[in-house]
Amino acid sequence: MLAVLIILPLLGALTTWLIPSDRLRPVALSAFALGHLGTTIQLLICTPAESPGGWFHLDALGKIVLLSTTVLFMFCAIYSIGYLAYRVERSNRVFCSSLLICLAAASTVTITHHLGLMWVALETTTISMTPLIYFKRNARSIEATWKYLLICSVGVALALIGLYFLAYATIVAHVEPSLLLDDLLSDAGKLSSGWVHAAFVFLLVGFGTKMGLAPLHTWKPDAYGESPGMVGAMLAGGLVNLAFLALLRVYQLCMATKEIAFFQNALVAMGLISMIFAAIFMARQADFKRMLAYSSVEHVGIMAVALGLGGKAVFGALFHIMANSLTKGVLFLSSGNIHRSYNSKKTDHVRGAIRRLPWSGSIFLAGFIAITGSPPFAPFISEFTIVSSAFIQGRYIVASLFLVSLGIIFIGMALTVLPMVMGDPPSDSETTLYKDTLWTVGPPLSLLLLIFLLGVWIPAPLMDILSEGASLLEVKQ
Amino acid sequence: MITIADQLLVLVLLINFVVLGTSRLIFSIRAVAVQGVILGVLPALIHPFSWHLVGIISMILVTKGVVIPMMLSRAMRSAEIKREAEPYLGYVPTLLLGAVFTALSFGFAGKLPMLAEHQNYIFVPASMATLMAGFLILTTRRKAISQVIGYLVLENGIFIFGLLLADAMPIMVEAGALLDLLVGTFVMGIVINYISREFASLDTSRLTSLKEE
Amino acid sequence: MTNSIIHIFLAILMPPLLIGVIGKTKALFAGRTGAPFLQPYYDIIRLLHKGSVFSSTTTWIFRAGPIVALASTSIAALLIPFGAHPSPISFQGDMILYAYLFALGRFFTMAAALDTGSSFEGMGSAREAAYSCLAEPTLFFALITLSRLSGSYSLSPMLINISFGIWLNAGAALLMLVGGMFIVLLAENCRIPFDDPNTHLELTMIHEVMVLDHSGPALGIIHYAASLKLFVLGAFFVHIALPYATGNPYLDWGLFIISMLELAVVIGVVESVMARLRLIRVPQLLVAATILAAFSTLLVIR
Amino acid sequence: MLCALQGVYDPTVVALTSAFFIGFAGIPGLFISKPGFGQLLATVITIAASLSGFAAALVLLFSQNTTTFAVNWGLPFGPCEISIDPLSAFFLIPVYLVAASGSLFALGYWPAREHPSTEKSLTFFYGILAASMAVLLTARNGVFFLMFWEVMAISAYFLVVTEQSREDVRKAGTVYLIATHTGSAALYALFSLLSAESGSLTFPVAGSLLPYTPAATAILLTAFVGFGAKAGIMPLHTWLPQAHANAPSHVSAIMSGVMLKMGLYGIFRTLTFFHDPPIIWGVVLTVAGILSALFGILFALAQKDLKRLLACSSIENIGIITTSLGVAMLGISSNNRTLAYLGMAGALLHILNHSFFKPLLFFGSGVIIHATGSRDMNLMGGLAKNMPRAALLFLIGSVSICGIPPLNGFVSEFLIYSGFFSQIQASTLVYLVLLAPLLALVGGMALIAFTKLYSSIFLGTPRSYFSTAVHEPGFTMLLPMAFFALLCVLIGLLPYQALRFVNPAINVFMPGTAIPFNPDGYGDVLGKISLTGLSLVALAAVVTLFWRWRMQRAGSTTGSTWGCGYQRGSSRMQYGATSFSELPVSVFNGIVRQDIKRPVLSGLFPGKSLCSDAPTETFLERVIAPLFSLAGVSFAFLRRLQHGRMHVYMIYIFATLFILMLWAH
Repeated sequence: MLAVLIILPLLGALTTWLIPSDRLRPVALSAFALGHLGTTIQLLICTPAESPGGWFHLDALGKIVLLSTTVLFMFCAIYSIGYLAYRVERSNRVFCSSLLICLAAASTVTITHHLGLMWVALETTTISMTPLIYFKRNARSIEATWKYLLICSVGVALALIGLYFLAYATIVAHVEPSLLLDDLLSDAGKLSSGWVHAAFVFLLVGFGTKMGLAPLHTWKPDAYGESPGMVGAMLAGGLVNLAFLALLRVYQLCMATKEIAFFQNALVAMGLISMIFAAIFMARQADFKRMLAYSSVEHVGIMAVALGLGGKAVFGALFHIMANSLTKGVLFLSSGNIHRSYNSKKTDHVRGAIRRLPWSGSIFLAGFIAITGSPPFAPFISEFTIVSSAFIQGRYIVASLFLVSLGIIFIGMALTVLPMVMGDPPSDSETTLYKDTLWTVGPPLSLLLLIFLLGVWIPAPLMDILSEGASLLEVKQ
Repeated sequence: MITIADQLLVLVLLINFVVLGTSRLIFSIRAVAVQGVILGVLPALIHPFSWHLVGIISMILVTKGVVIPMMLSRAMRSAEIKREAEPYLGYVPTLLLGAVFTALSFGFAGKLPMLAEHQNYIFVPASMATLMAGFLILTTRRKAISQVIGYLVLENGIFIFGLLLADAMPIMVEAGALLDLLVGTFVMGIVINYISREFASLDTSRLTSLKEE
Repeated sequence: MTNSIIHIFLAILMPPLLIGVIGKTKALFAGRTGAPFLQPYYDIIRLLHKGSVFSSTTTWIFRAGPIVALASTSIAALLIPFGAHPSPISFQGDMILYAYLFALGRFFTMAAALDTGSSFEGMGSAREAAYSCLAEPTLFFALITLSRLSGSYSLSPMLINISFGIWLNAGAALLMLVGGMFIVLLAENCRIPFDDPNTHLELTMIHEVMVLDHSGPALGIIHYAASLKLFVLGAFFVHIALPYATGNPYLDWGLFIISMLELAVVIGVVESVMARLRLIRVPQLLVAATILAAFSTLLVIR
Repeated sequence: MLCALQGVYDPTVVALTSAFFIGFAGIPGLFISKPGFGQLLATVITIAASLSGFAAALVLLFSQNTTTFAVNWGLPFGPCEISIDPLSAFFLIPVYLVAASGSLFALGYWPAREHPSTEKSLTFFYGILAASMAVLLTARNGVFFLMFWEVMAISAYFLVVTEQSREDVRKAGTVYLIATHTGSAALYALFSLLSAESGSLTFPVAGSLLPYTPAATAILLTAFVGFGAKAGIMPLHTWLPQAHANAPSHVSAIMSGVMLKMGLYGIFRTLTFFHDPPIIWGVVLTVAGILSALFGILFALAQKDLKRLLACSSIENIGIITTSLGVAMLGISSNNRTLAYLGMAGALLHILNHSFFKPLLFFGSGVIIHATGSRDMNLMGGLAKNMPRAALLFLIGSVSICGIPPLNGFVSEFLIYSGFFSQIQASTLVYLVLLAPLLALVGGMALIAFTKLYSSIFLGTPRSYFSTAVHEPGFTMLLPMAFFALLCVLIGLLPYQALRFVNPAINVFMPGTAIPFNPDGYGDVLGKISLTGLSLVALAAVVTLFWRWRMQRAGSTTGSTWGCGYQRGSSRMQYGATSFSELPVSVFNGIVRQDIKRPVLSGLFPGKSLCSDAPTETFLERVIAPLFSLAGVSFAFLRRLQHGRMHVYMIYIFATLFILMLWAH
């Protein structure tokens, strides 16, 4: 059953590659996305046992990431029907196929317990996203693609050497050499601390680069800024979570080796640095897609801080995976619409979006309110959990820095977003073909409703999964 | 056999310095190709024979020895460049840094506990030193091609370490990892060609329009 | 009851007399015979019999000005004790009402002046606003000092409490208070050196310029209210400065009347020997008064 | 009728249901395309729901026992408790009253026919704002509270930017949103700290927390910043004048009359959690309060925009309330029940008063803006002739807000003064009395500010052409004003009755005895105030009759204002708003300024030239703006880290690797 999660998108990739019509392909993409979502839900309801050999196991952490990825993917796919209708000038064959390959790889990351395989799948997602970033085929997008590819590749390569260190540590410790998570967890106590430490550092830097923790985030603004809105959504809401899942696995290992304190502190430090960086870069941002990229840096920072804090904050981190990816979907999809309508992503040109695009503009504004942690949206729940946990643990400095950077980020983002959406559109702005339609507005709107719903009510089954995930990451003294 | 492997690793280290010290791109490309071929042969020396192994080795030899060098030289020709004109850091300092990093690598490896049978060989330091050499090339060179070369060297460093792990890594995963790295390099080659078409140059200092004002 | 009736009787009848005494004093200083003491009464009665002229720009606010000014001052007159006799209405905190009643009158007087749309009257009310605002804290410092000395915060006990004994104990404080309060008394009643009730040179006036457009009965009411205000504030001042008391109720009434007349004479003397201050000096003098009063407060509460 | 209601329904449920209806009153309108009907429907629903909610609030205010509902919601923050104790019920009163009257006012002020593009969102968010305030008062769980707090803050933002086509409106909205969100960040910390102290996010039981711990200080500090920013206590007030000035007037009314009070409610509520508050808390509140009052009124004095003046005066009034609360805390700390009672009663009654006269004045400003289309007082004048009824109602508001007898503002200030003076015999607390002259100064300046406001708008002759065509507003606009004016007069004349509404809320602060401090002693005093107030009215009537009689005898004529001999006087020569306050403002030069740009005239026949003036916002311009530009410069410097050169990005990665390696070993 788990295999379906991988095979179905691969099949989809093949199908979309074979479909000749540009118009039909996004529909097929959506169909496969729906199928994937259905399979996921089916798997969440009755989860299969661990596969023989322990290579595949859908545990609670995987479920959270899988669910948020597939939901976001589904809405992005539906959005692509409307979006690609505006980009008829070029074939979307590679676009659709790459997306589905990426989905297959992403599913693999979430269900595997073999760290090596996880790494392979993660690198596959990196590579499969490359053509998507280059979708616009201009000088800027090639530059972004180049930076994305090289920096992420180097980062992920460092993660690979981290994994090698880990594997070597098992050899040195004379236990069964393995990169299976469960084996490592059970043997963790015996591993040599020197190698393990080195491994953790390399893994943190490697996956941190992929995730975009500052100062390893440098590819993010370029890649998010130059790729189409829905690709940005997938990058910020999907790929980031996969890297975070990888970090969660490392975290599990750290707990088992009792070397958690260093890793936690490093996470808190890098998380806070990311938030502060994001705060600095978001103020007076002239390009709203780059602003969203920095917002993504901020939110991976939040997740890192939460994970580093431990305790109840871990629950917040897990919920934030979901909240962040869905909210990023809202923001990137609606910003994509605004971009299409104004044919510019400069905040100087985009004015009065609510007047010009009542739906997209309002959704974008609501998304901004949501992402900055205002109730009644889901990110509020996670962010508040994290802050309160920090205070309860008595880590006042961390909590204050956290709040201060949230405050600066809000100011910076408000000063960028509010002029964009409020007021009257400039009279001299370019007229474009774009109009809000059900296909382009429906997906972000649905995502918005979803984060609203999660902001006021977390369904019991989801709550169970989250609590189970949090218990997996509970530091036992 | 493993002793021969050790000798070959010394060669790999020397190639690092060659790449660090040369300004002619075509020379670097060939040097890295040679490095790739040497590394491709190494598994045969330390692992027992299997058909998987043959497959992997031939894959490595074909991609690292032939495909990637060809792609890079084509990009080089189409962009009409021959040498790395003005690196961010001169060749002599780069070489010196390379030497320092190599020394550090030996120090780093000495600090970590080794398996007894690996104790006398230079796998770990060679891996680290190659990694660092790759890093140096990535950070000091201006041309996109040089950066790909840097990435290749970095990847070779990782590969050396992977040789120690024959038992831990299932061959499938090992192959998958390798494939990914190769595909990555391959895609980079494609992107390089796009860059040279778009900018008529492979100078990455041109690729700085995406920044904060 | 008798005392209350005398109190109301005095409050109604006596105020214009003070104006008359001041006028007479000033005349004597100037070497003139001067108008009779009762001249202000004649003036008011004459004005009440005159017809009125209303500016076409004004509204009912213009007419409400004199009425409210008179009504609020009259109520204030019921709150203040005269001489050694408690006031008809007295309760804890009545001095706050006392202070704020003047504010009520001021609000309407200023509004009435501004209602005419004349730039001169606007100027007058702007000045009135600024100066009376600066005078406000002085009054409150005085109230604090008195209330600390007497232990009560109602006007009647706190003012009747002042005696020569207290002067002996807290002489410095009371002296400063007298100084400060005298300045406020002059400022609030628009006397020299703050204002000159006799000139009609608009640029230098405050109160007089505000009532330029009132005529007939309205002007009569205003004059009467102004004299009542002098009387009421004067009674407050007289309590501090001249705390005579005999114990005999009728003698005390007499003493009170004499003290008030003394005050009128003093004001007349001051007006005769001093010149009007330049307008920009006025705030400085008022702040000086506040500082005096504040010092006296600090002396008694430390 | 109230009792019957109590028998059948639980009043808490009624209050919440009313809030629900108010919140969704604007929704039908979103789907009704015919302009006006949706607005009318929303008004009807709001008024009906407000009346029932008001009744429920009254029942709850006077009921002895409080019902608590524990709702099991789907969020991981413990059970969500909802209850309305007398303190909440007290704050609910203005919520419902102002919501209903504002909604009625909007019918005339912002009719759908004239504002088709903005009316719908305005009506919708207005309902949301009112409802969220009602709900947050019932919250007993930190997160539930925060949620509605944010809903309130954000809906207020959308109300402020109703006229978003205008640049200054957008700017005001942005500043507001930033300020409120910064405050919310402090509240995140507050509720986190509270939950760390008490173990759950449910509000701690009154008097259950220890005050002498560092955590308690942090709690109070965050509460002060978070709630103080909403209430507009100095120096957290910067958003307030612009936001209130630029919102539609009925929105300003509910923001100023009610929303600011939510900040105060937060401070009140936080204080109930502690027993034995230390002296320093009272001192801090008192000092912050009196400074707010002084600077607030000083800023008000310098304004020429009528709504900004009103907004600054809100800062002043909030300052007075905070001072009084500080006095009450000092009373509680020193176990002085009289002081505590007087401070608390003064604070709460002033809250009630301010939520009556401030909406009245903002409604009035709405009437003025509706009629003239401007907010600049320097351009107005003479409106009283064209709209006598509105002028009368506005006058009542102006007199009330100055704290002048016989209206309601005086009563609360009287209680506060009584608090100061009640400690005249004490040894340390006597220094409290030094606040009296300061408050008197505040009162004096308020008098100038509101004389200026009232006179320059309603009196004299029109200074600009548009003021001549104005007319009396319709009854939908006059009725709400008249309602609040009536309340002001009633409280002013019958203060003892007003105090009965305040006493139950004071109970919350002084638990232990059922009726803590029977204000019998003050019943007498307040009775005397009633007496003097009534006799003042009677005396004024007598004088009026007397004058009438004299005038009938002597006759009267009409002429023009005496121009002191000058024949060509124009309405522009009148003392305007700026010139009226020039002298008092110049006394405080440095703290606040009216920057007057005078033209330089030369030659015998100088040509046309312009004289302009603008009040300066000292704090915003001297502190906040430089801070922001400093941050901007330093951020711009740091932003160079993202320079686009990839080889340096690589160095970042390896540097991180090295640093972490060094840290790890």
